[in-house]
Amino acid sequence: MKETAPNPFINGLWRQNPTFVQILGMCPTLAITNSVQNAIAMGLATAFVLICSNGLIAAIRKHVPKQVRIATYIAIIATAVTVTDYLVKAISISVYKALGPFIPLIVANCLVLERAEGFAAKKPVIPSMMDGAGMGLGFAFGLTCLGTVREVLGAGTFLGIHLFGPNFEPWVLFLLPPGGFISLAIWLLIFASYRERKDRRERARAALLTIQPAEVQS
Amino acid sequence: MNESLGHIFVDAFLINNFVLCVFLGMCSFLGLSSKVSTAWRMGVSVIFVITVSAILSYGTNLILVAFHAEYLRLITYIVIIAATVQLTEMFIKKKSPELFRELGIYLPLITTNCAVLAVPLFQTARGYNLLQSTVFALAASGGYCMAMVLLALVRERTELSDVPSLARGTALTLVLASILSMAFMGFAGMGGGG
Amino acid sequence: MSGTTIIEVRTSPHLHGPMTVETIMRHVIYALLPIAAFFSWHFGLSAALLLAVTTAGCVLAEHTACRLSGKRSTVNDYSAAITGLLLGLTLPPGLPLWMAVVGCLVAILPGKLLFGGLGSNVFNPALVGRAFLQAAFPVAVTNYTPGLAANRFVEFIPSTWAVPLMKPAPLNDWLAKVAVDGFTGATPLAMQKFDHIYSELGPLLWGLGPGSLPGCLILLCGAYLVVRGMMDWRITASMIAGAAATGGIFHLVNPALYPDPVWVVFTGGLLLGATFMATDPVASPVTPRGMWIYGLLMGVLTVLIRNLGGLPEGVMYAILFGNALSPLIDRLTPPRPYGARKAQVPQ
Amino acid sequence: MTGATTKSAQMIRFLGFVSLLCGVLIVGAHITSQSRIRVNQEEILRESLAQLLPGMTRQVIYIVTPTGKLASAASGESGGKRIFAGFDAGGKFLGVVLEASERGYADVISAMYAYSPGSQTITGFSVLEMKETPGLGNKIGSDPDFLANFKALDTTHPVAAVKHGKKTNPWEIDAISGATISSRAVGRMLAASVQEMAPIIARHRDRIERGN
Amino acid sequence: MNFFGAERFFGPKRLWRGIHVPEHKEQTAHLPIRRLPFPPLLIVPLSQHAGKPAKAIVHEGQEVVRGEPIAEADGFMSVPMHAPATGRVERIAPAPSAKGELTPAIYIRPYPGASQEVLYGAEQNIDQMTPAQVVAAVQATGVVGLGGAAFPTHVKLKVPEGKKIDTVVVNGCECEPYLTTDHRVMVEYPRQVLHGARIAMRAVGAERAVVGVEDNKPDALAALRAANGDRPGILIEAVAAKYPQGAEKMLVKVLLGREIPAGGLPADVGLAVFNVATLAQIGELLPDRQGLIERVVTIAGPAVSKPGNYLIPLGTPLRWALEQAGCTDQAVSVVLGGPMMGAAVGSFDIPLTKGVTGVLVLAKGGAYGEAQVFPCIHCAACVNVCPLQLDPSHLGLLARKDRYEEMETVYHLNDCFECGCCSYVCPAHIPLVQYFRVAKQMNRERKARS
Amino acid sequence: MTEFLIAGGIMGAIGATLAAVLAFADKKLYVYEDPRIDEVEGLLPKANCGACGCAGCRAFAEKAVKGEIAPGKCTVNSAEGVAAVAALLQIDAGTEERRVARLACAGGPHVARHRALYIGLPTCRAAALVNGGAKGCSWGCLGLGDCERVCTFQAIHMSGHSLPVVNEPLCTACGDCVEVCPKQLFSLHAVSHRLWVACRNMADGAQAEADCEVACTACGRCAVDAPGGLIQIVNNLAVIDYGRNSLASPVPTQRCPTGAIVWFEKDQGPLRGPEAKRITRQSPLPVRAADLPTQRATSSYEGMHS
Ligand SMILES: Cc1cc2nc3c(=O)[nH]c(=O)nc-3n(C[C@H](O)[C@H](O)[C@H](O)COP(=O)(O)O)c2cc1C
Ligand SMILES: Cc1cc2nc3c(=O)[nH]c(=O)nc-3n(C[C@H](O)[C@H](O)[C@H](O)COP(=O)(O)O)c2cc1C
Ligand SMILES: Cc1cc2nc3c(=O)[nH]c(=O)nc-3n(C[C@H](O)[C@H](O)[C@H](O)COP(=O)(O)O)c2cc1C
Ligand SMILES: Cc1cc2nc3c(=O)[nH]c(=O)nc-3n(C[C@H](O)[C@H](O)[C@H](O)CO)c2cc1C
Ligand code: SF4
Ligand code: SF4
Ligand code: SF4
Ligand code: SF4
Ligand code: FES
Repeated sequence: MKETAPNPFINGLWRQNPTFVQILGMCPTLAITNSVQNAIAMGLATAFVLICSNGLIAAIRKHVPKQVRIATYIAIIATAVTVTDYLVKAISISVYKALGPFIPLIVANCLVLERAEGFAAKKPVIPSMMDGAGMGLGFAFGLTCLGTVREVLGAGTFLGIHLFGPNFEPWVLFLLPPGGFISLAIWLLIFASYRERKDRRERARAALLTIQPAEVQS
Repeated sequence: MNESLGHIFVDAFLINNFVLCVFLGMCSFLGLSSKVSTAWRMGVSVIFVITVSAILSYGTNLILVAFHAEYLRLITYIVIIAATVQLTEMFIKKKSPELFRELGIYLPLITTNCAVLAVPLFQTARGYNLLQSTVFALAASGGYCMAMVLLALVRERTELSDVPSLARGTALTLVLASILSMAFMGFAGMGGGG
Repeated sequence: MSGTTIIEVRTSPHLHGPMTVETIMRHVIYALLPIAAFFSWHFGLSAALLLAVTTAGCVLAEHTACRLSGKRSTVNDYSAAITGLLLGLTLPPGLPLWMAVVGCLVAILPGKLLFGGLGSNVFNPALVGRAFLQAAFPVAVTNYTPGLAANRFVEFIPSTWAVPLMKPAPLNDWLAKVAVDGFTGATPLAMQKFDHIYSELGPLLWGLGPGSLPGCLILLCGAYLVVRGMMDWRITASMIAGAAATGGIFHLVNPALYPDPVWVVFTGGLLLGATFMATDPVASPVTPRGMWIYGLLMGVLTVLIRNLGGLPEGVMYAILFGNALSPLIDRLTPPRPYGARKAQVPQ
Repeated sequence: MTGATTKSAQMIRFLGFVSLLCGVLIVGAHITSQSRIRVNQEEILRESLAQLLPGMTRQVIYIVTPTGKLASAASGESGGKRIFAGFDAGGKFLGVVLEASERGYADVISAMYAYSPGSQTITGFSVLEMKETPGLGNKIGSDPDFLANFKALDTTHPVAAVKHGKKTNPWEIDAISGATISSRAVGRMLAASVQEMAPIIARHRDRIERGN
Repeated sequence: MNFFGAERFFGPKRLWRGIHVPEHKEQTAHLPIRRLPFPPLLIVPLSQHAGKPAKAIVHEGQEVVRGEPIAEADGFMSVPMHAPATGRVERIAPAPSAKGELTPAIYIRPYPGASQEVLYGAEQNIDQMTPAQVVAAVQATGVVGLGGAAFPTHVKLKVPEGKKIDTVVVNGCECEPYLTTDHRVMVEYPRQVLHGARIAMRAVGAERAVVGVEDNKPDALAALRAANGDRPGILIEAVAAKYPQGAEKMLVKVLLGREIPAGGLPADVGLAVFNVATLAQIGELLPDRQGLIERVVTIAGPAVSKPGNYLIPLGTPLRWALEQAGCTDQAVSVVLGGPMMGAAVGSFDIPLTKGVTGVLVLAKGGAYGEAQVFPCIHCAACVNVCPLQLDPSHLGLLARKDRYEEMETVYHLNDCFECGCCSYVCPAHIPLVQYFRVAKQMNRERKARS
Repeated sequence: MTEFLIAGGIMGAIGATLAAVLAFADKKLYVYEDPRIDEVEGLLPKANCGACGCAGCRAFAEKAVKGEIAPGKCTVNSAEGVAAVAALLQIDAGTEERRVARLACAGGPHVARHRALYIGLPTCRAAALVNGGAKGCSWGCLGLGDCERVCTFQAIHMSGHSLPVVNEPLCTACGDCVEVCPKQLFSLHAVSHRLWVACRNMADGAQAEADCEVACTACGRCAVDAPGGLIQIVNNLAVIDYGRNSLASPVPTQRCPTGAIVWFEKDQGPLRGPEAKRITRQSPLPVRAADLPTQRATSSYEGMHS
């Protein structure tokens, strides 16, 4: 563990991306990404919750007794989620319908509690909110990536716009549960191959730098 | 709707399996399924927590309805779950330190397992009575446990082979999960028309 | 020679039996060829082309993927060709070729190579490919054209040549031209399930229904492999038995709704599945008792899905489910080692 | 920071206080958003009714009591099946809209349909909620050919879905090819709903058409 | 094909699992046993048996007479050595062994023209001896299991405390391909075999003996039956030829329907099992109080020009034996023992010892390890043939991933007796037995460490 | 307003009840666990290598907190890490001298002969079970890299001459390679043990030299050149008494004719003396043609053992 404190915002957005690196908050990631629009909405809703809950928890972090820590965090998160729930309902019923039962489930989204415990419980309010924003947007980014694959292949559209003309044969699978798994697998494979290539380059460079103890000279 | 108990069970256990068809409890499904023993223990803990909290939430919901305070559902459910989990954790820690050593790290994760929260929410939305709720909770959590164990079994098998380094880890797990989920599509429509 | 002989040391045994993976796989292909020939004869040019494309597609996919990842190509073990042939045999003959190619890629890449190649895959690759296609293009994959069409050797089914990524053109005109009167595009199973119309059983034994394969021929080809000791008959037998028994029970309960056991066994993909796909050694248990349980389970599941589920055919899902369970079955049915029983001292 | 050092009373006070705060916050959000949500919901309802009954500007909602009586929704009665009667700008009765649901391929399909008590035909159909397979079963909500079945679907005979291209009678629904199961579910749903509701509507036809 | 094992109900008693291997016995089965001349230098290792090595009782430069003890047993789990030829002890020094390590040995240079006659020994009357005395007398002969394991025979003759042995099982199966030593011993020395069996019965207090002979050796069966006449107590039974019928666990199961418990001994089910050659040596040596100084070794294989059964003095260097039997220039590999279980040697300077049943010279082609190795395809061929009903398939997969402990605790690795059936049938040519040997060794070492 | 009251009431009640239950449970079910265990574990490298002799890092943390093991026993941890653990527990770090794995063989196939061709599993363990591994020298490295495979820290790599080379900075002295090598060629040594005999061959000089060109021929020169009994010849092999390591210097390597004794110079690896044979051969020696006694060969017995 390197202790260089990275910018919490960038950290969540990329380095510790919740979807692709931490593999957290998988339920909405897989369930709400069969269209880009839903993915973005869900991502933003989660980001909103994260910012609120991180901020609130950071604010009271010094007063929380250890035994009721989790219960307190959960209560605060649940409040933020309920508020979000009403907010979404008030803004657009159709978006609310698409997100279905998954808005209440943001409460149980591992990502939110993980950030509460892992960051907001230890850091001041502003960085915590930054972290919430970074993680939330990183999450939204992940969802959008996934939603793109699924919508483009599964329906031939992007944000509802037809890409391939009316004769496109949609790959229904991508809108179904297996498609969610596969799309995420595709993204992870892409990132893994990118990382592998980078690693290989770095290792090659490191090999040049380290002094190899010479084999018994002949 | 007046669904029969058998139907509720088959539906939540197979057809709309929480994990493979509805995407609930994903994080632990992907994260804790590398060993069968772990998956099984997590599955059983979840069955326990879900069933207890489903019954408790059923009662709570009655109170909330009586006070016309339905908007407090979410927060009360989750707080109940968190408390159930924490009590379970303390209890196991006291009574069986070995089991705690095995389960310790997973127990807190149950709080943030969407499947656990989804059960009370769904049962309320569908208007199940107490018996239906209990069956539903058992079926949903049993389905979770089954999916966990199935995935763990196939993952353990892949451990004996030479998976390309590229796919090792979550990507392979996801591919396995997607094939399992395709296999579960065969159950779709069971109990439906036809 | 004598002065330079290099002595070799190996571990025992110093002899080896005649069987190799490559011969087994080659003979499986031999056993599949008559079925492929029948398929091509029955449905004509399009079917033959479909089989050629799936076989070549799988082999090429494996070869290319191995090469790209810098490994020795593993197509010489013939297993990719089997995957291709079986995938082709489970698809409707008029399937657009581009979809068939997608199926090959899925079967070989995530279905096989991602797990580490031959022997490592948990699920039957051909069925992974087929399940993917069925879920991605459910209409195209269940759209059967009539067999024995008069012009089948001179004309392709138009949907075969659909433009990649695009829908195949509707077949109505073509069907009107070739079809025997009253052709609905439904397989005998679908007609039975949705309309409770039973096709005559006789032609089905010889695979003359739409979307059917010749049951008797498949059994013969399977018997060849069993006799050569290249295939385990226990899975096939128990799967057929499981399906027949379950089908029988359903039939007894409601003969009007559920077909009799012979019909259950000889329609749809059950025999092909039981003979060639459930027996895929890689994805099936190795213990003797495990094989029985595995087969029975898949047979029962096939009929349950057929009779209770939303789909007319359940073999594919049953086998995939069986594949998922086979590690568990292996674990629960270890052979009893010699001497594990308590000593029985006769004194 | 070990367990014994924290006073129980402190814990209780703290959690109680936080919960109280949360409760208050939630109620605040609930109350402030409630009116807006209700407006939204009504808007949606009107839109979907207007879709089924083109030209509709005003609706009256009735509730069928368990005893088979008709009550106005305004009377506070709740729990029974709802009947929406639609009227155009000129106050002319356009027909009623009914809700129905049935188990489809994947899960329950719930839908609304427009029914004309005069001609005893179904004149429109729209899906409220379903989990049918996208691209297949979910065409029951969007496929123009399928929706064309409901221009004037005869209900004097039990409604039923038949395979695509096999429709011969006015009470038959031409199924979507590849989604026969979902189409049949729609058929069953309508048949059952009409069988239940048509007599009630017939009984109270005058009142409904008057709109009070 | 095993159709429900139906074949078990027909013909002679038969092993259910196991395999049919081409026998190749025709090369030597008809050839009478011939003596091999003394080599210029004999190397007698002090450890030719399972158990503690013997202790040399001669010194460098000492003259020894053929048959004279040259090393004494070091405790009960040990046997003495006797001089295989009359000559002079040249030195006592480490010598290469079949295992690859150097082990202490007595080098004896026979006098040129030394006689093959054994002049050493004294008569003793076995009928007067108590079982304990028989055991001691057998130990003094230095006889160990000649079936391959070289386990000291007198240890087996001593009935463990609290056990009772009702039957002596005589193992005349010789199921390994190529080998015909037991076959020739039965044909040429049936009297000694039976005599040895009676001595063994006396020692363990058994009422009966059963001789199991594979039905591919009708002449051996006939010879034994003729020699036995109708004297009661010894039963001579044919069993169907199948590998590894000769393994004692298989033999007692097929002959008597008893299963030796895992990790147990034949004595646990009231049995003692001896190889025919072992008993023949006891029957031959015991009355004259002589020591084991030679044994019959089959020298055969595709690359041997003068195959046969040779009576070789123990300690004969492999090189000498091969020179006498002659190798063709096809030879690439030399194996001590049968092709299924024997060990390849990397040096010709090793001596032939009490446990060597055969020397095979294999030619290029047809040998194991030539074809491409594929991954395990889970074909279950190995599971179907494993005579001990293990799961070699999973064992092999686990071994590949170094999961040795699991192999032992879950998959009964230690029951495997390395018969090689699984490797033989594996279409993927996976060296299963080799994996298992490594795994067993790793487990042993791990246990020793902790 | 009633809504606010109701909500506040319900939530406050629920919160207080739960807190009460938890508080009660906390009293009844509390199990004391030293919080420092977690903190120590957090400071450990989590390699779970077992080099410290404990079953994993958690076990080490438990022992460390109980004072049963010194923080420095974790050789994998960085110096700062060790210091941090020590500071946390307010005890002495108890660092011991770093140890590394040393290989007692230098006979790659370019200098050491094989007497036969081994065909089988490409692991040293498996090869060693087949007639000792087909190498001429039965003590020598089989070169199939079991040690490279087991080293969790990638501290070993097989050189071009199929000999393992230890990358000392990476080696944590976990001992895995020591356990796996079938020829027991690895041992863990303090880095200050710089004089090293890279050979185990116990055959007499001539045989040793015939088997391997860099074998210790037991000529005894190093023993003579080393002060105070530092080196002795035991069983045809030079043996260093590390109890007298303070006497060690590169001197004993100077006259070694085969270069079997070497001096580890920091960052330069093992160095041979100037008298050591220069071996320029890169390719493997041919497997010694097996003089398999064929039919035509006359007795080749004479002189089999010199
Ligand atoms: C992945 C998948 C999804 C399906 N979804 C639906 C569906 O939503 N609605 C439906 O009626 N049938 C669905 N089916 C069932 C088949 O398409 C079924 O064969 C079809 O309904 C029969 O209609 P047909 O006779 O017009 O082909 C689905 C099948 C698959 C494989
Ligand atoms: C460690 C060990 C101990 C044995 N102890 C006895 C014994 O006490 N009594 C006995 O009759 N046989 C004993 N045996 C002999 C075995 O039963 C068996 O006959 C011998 O190992 C040779 O069998 P094999 O050639 O099938 O491997 C022992 C064998 C081993 C390996
Ligand atoms: C796989 C296997 C095959 C064996 N085959 C024979 C055989 O053919 N003949 C034989 O006498 N012993 C054979 N043995 C050894 C016997 O198990 C048993 O050790 C022997 O008969 C005991 O007699 P002994 O101690 O006198 O040698 C075999 C052992 C094994 C493990
Ligand atoms: C009897 C037998 C049946 C087989 N069945 C299949 C099959 O159904 N699908 C398939 O992809 N490969 C099949 N194979 C080929 C091979 O085992 C398969 O490609 C492996 O799963 C690849 O690892 C079969 C091979 C044999 C010997
Ligand atoms: S596992 Fe052992 S006992 Fe079984 S067949 Fe293989 S070598 Fe023989
Ligand atoms: S015989 Fe070989 S390929 Fe077949 S299961 Fe056994 S180890 Fe695997
Ligand atoms: S040092 Fe040992 S383990 Fe390493 S390659 Fe040499 S023989 Fe193998
Ligand atoms: S395996 Fe050997 S080289 Fe690698 S770290 Fe452990 S002791 Fe060092
Ligand atoms: S988001 Fe559902 S379990 Fe993590």
